[in-house]
Amino acid sequence: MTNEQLKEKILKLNSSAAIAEGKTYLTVTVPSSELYALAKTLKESEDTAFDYLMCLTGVDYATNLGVFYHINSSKHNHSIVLKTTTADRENAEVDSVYSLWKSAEYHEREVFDLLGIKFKNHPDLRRMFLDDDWVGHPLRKDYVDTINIVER
Amino acid sequence: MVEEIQKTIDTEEEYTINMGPQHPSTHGVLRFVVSLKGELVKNVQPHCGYIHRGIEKMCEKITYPQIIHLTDRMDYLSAHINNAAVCLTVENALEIEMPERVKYIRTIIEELSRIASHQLWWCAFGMDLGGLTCFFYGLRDREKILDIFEESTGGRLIQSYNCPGGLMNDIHPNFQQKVKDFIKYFRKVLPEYDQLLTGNVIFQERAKKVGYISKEEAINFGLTGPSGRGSGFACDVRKRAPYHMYGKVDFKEVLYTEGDTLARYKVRIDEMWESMKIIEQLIDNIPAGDYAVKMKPIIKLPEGEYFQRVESARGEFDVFIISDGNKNPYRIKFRSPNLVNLTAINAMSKDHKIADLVAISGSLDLVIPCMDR
Amino acid sequence: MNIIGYITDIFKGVISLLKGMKVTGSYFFRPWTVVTQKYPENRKKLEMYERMKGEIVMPHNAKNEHKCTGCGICELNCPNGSIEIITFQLVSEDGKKKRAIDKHIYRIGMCTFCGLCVKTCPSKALSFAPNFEHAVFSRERLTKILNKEGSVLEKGVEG
Amino acid sequence: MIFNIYDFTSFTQWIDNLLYSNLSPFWALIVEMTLIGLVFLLGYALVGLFLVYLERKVCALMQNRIGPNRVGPFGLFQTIADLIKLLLKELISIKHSDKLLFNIAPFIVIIASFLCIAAIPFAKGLHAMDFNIGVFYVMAVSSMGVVGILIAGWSSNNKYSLIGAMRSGAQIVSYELSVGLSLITMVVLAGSMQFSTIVEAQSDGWFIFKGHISSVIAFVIFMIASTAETNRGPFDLAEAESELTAGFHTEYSGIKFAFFFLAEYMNMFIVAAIAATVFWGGWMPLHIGGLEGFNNAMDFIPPFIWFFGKTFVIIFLMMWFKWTFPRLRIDQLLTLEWKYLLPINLINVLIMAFLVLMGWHF
Repeated sequence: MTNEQLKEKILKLNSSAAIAEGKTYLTVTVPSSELYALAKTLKESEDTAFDYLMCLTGVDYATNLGVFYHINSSKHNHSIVLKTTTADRENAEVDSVYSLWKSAEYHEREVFDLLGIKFKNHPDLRRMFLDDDWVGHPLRKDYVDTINIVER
Repeated sequence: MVEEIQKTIDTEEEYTINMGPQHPSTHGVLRFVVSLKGELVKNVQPHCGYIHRGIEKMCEKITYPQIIHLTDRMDYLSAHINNAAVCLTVENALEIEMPERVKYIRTIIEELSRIASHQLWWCAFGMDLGGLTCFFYGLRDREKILDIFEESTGGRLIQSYNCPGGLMNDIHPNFQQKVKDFIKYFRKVLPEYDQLLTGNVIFQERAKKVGYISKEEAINFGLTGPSGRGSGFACDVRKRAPYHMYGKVDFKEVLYTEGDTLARYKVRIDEMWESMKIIEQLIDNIPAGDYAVKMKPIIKLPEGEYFQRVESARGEFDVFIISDGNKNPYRIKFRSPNLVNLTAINAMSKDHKIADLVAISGSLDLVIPCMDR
Repeated sequence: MNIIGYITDIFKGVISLLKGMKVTGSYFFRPWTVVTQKYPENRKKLEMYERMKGEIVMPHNAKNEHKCTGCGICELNCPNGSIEIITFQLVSEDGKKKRAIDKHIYRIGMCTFCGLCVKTCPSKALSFAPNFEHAVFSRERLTKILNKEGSVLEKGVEG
Repeated sequence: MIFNIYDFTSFTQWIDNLLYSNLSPFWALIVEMTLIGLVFLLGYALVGLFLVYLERKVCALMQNRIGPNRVGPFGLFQTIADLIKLLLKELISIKHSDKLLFNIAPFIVIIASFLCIAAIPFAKGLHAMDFNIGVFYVMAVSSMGVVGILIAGWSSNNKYSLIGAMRSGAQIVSYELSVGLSLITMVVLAGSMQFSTIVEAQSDGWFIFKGHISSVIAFVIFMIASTAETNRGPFDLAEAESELTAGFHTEYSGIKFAFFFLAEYMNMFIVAAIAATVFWGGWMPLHIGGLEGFNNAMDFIPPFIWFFGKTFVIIFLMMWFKWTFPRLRIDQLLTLEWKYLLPINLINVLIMAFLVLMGWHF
């Protein structure tokens, strides 16, 4: 499907989605509560068939936290970007897409580890790279470490 | 932590062992907490982060040309490909068209690093299975590629040859001849690899039907690169989203459908042949021209999100840059193929022997610094 | 079990094993194919590639002059802070004030050989040298001062 | 026969008479045993060290390397330097290990291999003990080594060691069978279990030629099974450094590790010596029935050169296996034994018995 067709299709599925044309991919912004449902339909419907999660990225936008999902269809070879944000920085929570794409398991653990976004229904959400007793989430913009991070 | 895990999985029959962080077959500091029942693997829990350096955090503080020396140190066995990914992202964001010469040289060196990486994988895989001699043959031939790199780029393992806007310097005048000599040599030596390991009945028995993963599962787990193509998942980014010269050269996407360790092995061996084919098509036709375009002294990406996929030696390597218009990225994410490939190891090695776990983790070709970043 | 299959299996297996032994055996009986070198002994004969990134040096000409103007671009571009430049004000004969380097400090222990300092230097004052034997017994010796004692800026290089 | 010029019987007899004429029988026996023990201990250490050097050099050449070349000419003294290093190393004791068993395990392994040498004929008359059940003795004693390995793995309090030891146990118990059966095939041909008789019987042609295809099969099976029994080559599952770090000797250091190491190489030597004796005629020169001139010429080469020459050729073969093949998995190892080697072996014994019965051998 081309980007235009995808745009139409997504607007039909979720009218509240904000769609921005990126350089190559469409970026679909949806509220975190609706993301899972949209992802599920996108994966399961025959003409989109987004069965391959390329990349899952967590971002700290200073005021809110965001998660990007780069998904691709191995059958049709079209890609799309899903984006969601949560304003709650203390208890940020997004639905896990592990049940759709198993490759999300480590991606989500990594995001939880470094950005502190919790994923609901993740089977094994614990720290990925850092120690279990580490305090804070290093990729957040307000993370301070006076010993190891040298500001220039 | 170990005690905790042990308590949850140690039943009367199962027991846990730690494979790693220091273990001969994890090629670095990866730790598997393996619960075994006799010799049968029941559960594998990988623990990463022993060389987590926080490259993504570091990148937020430095400029785009400086990122190159950090991506070098992620997947150090195919460092050039990672660099090219970052450079491509920056160049596409700035909408700069690279000169043909740069594209040619980048493609050739990328394929050379792919061969070098697969060679090292081959010898390490042979060593994992106990064939120590493979290790030296692989390294011997890899040395020839490293020599070519050293002559042109100045670095052997870590070249830092790419930079946003082209290459650091032009190729050495001997480059073309040396590459041609290497290909001639390697076409003669590669069949020896097959005689020594591929055809060997012990190896075949060790690799066949070990670590099976179906195509659907492979896609679901996001297995890319040779590991995914061994299951029949046509995930070669060089074909699916061509970059550099890959859209214009003729090569085959190697696909096997068996989905076992042997298939993943064969994909890599065949990919070496395909890489040589690509290089041969390009090496004689490198067009004259600049080796770099003039860039501004301080590179600032316009505000926005930029995503670039490349095919690294181990799978799909993605760079995702979110820019706020400054000279350094607001957020940069590297999608490491190794980390995603590792996801599947538990499903693959279930109910196999502990020796098979070694073979399976070897066949996924994990590079730990890339995984941990 | 198929008896013929059983026997052919054995023969095929043995032949595949012999093929492997042929490869290793052929190398065993050809000692001239040895590729390793005796390193410290062949030090004199070692030829390094001219572009090899061994260390960063500041080439000086015969009159003990270098090209570094002390602009500090390399210091800015270095991702690890391994370069530090200490400058002072030099008053030339006609009374103009000019910046000149006192010390170009290079910490090879922190250097990652990314080549950005060499690439961005406007007066091409730095270059790579193919020396690779950097092992020393104390960390202090990894800090090097690149400009030689008493060296001055080459004529014609503008800062 | 000319090869009697190299007969050591009179020499050993002379020493024996000398001792018995000057000392009381009890003391003479003690002195004799001590002498033989010392000679063997020295030979054991020397052969072991040389084998380590040889292995490193052989594998280096196969792998396009130079191999040891720093200590002494061609690195000949490298292993001696290694031995000194191992002697000086700290003996690490492990918490929660079974101290007694942990300490005696390396000795059991090394004693088992040491005992085997007693039965090997190095040349005519150069024989510590000419048992009339020599073959049986060697098989019985050599299988004792596995006890040491099992004890080492158990007492180390390390799961890797335990897995290694268990693998080793399973492996040796099953491959013992093939070693035994392939030797029995040759015993059927020789009609004796005494090593001296077996060697003498090969004076007109080695058994590997005499027994047609049947003895060739027995030889191949013996090579495979004995490589497995010495925990070497493609069958080094007990150590399996890429899976179990170092298997049963993970926790050993210093001289205790050296014992395991030395025992492994000596086991290889013993197995090769037995193969050389039983299949290739031991110290017996190459004789072809009927060609008197050729046989006489061959006799001028001293028998111990024949013996060591044959042994080292077989050792080279075993090294060649080790440095070419990948390692088997435990279930494949057992499959190979029980599904391939054992049935073939049993049929082979029958064929050999039939051949001997019909008198079709040479």
